[in-house]
Amino acid sequence: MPAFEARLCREVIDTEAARSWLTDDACGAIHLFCGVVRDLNRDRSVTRIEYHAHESLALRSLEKIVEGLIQSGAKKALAIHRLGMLEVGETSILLGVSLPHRKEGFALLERGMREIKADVAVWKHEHYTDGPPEWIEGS
Amino acid sequence: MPAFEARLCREVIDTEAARSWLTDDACGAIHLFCGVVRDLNRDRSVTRIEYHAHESLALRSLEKIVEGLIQSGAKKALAIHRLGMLEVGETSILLGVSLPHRKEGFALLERGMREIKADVAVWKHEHYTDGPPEWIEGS
Amino acid sequence: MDLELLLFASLKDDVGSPTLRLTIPEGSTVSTLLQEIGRAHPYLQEKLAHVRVAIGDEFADPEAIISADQEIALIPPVSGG
Amino acid sequence: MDLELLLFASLKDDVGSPTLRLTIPEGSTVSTLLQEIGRAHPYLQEKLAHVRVAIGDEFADPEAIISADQEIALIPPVSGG
Repeated sequence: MPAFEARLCREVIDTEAARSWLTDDACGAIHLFCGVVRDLNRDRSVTRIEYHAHESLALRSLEKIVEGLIQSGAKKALAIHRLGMLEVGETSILLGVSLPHRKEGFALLERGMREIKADVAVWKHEHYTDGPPEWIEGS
Repeated sequence: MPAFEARLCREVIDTEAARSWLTDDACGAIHLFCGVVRDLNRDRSVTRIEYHAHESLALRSLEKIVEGLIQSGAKKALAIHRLGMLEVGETSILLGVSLPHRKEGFALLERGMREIKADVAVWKHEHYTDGPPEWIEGS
Repeated sequence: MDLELLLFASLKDDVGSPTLRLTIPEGSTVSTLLQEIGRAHPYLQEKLAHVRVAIGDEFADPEAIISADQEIALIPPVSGG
Repeated sequence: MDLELLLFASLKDDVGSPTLRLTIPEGSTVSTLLQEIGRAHPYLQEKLAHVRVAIGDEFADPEAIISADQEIALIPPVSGG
């Protein structure tokens, strides 16, 4: 039974819970990608990032993207985008798919992340060690 | 500081613990692949799989593979292969890498899994709903 | 008709408010809306070239007709993920 | 020299033991070893075509010289992951 789910959340994203949601007796492959806040962007030292969204629009886009992954062969697909203030090292986006075999999964995750970066109405407000926070637009 | 680790284990593989091991302040991308026992193989209904290894040889191969991923650009790389009896839905292999950016990670994981399937001295002893267990050799 | 547009990211900071009020002719399209915003607020003009319009929870085509009872948002290039 | 080879997977079942004892000439190579096993145990011949030899924790080249104090294993096509 193909199944997909998209979520926006304000709590820490649990990788094991996501893997568990993706489990399917017919699937031998579970692929997970975590986008993580890092301490450097465009040569500036980042302390934390606040993620803002147009929530209904972002959620709808995220749903379409995971549904598209199902239509392209994933048995299950899950996307969770975190909002609010995140520290360095925390997961901002988790995208996962499960399939009978691993082969197609790598490209599906890559495509899903490209679509998320292009179309999901979320913006980073980056905080730095030096100077005031800035909006990041485009990636 | 690039870092890699290879493990053989007999306990359930915790995806969140693996993600946590892979965390690096300079990395914005964590890629994880879980190979999972599925309920069907070569048209036969599988109940569980016992994984056997030439342990020192398998561990050495696994180490070389994750070290190779570091040499190709991963900042951290982790491979855990489980041994012993596994139920349907359980992770038999976890491979993970972290990198500053996600782009190269998909291909690195794909290559690492191909190398694991080719060179790590582990064999499946598959148990079925009908008939005695069989060794799987080659994949 | 009178609209109250939702603003995000730097647009919200530029305008100094999470919304922007604007009056446009009945039956205007999305592309007309963007032109009207640029005319009313010339300092936004440069950014508007890269802004998409969302109606409700969908991105809208430039030819889509605006109606006043919809939630309309200006979407600068996104940076999530 | 006398060897005790480690066996895995179906080879272990075929032989009915986790090890196989064999005597080969001093200075034999890995490929000679495989030939000698086939000669001593013809029923293994077909499988040996797909078997790799490991010495210690490394796969060995066909020209590598065998010595009796090493751990030598016969590795059928693997199926882990």
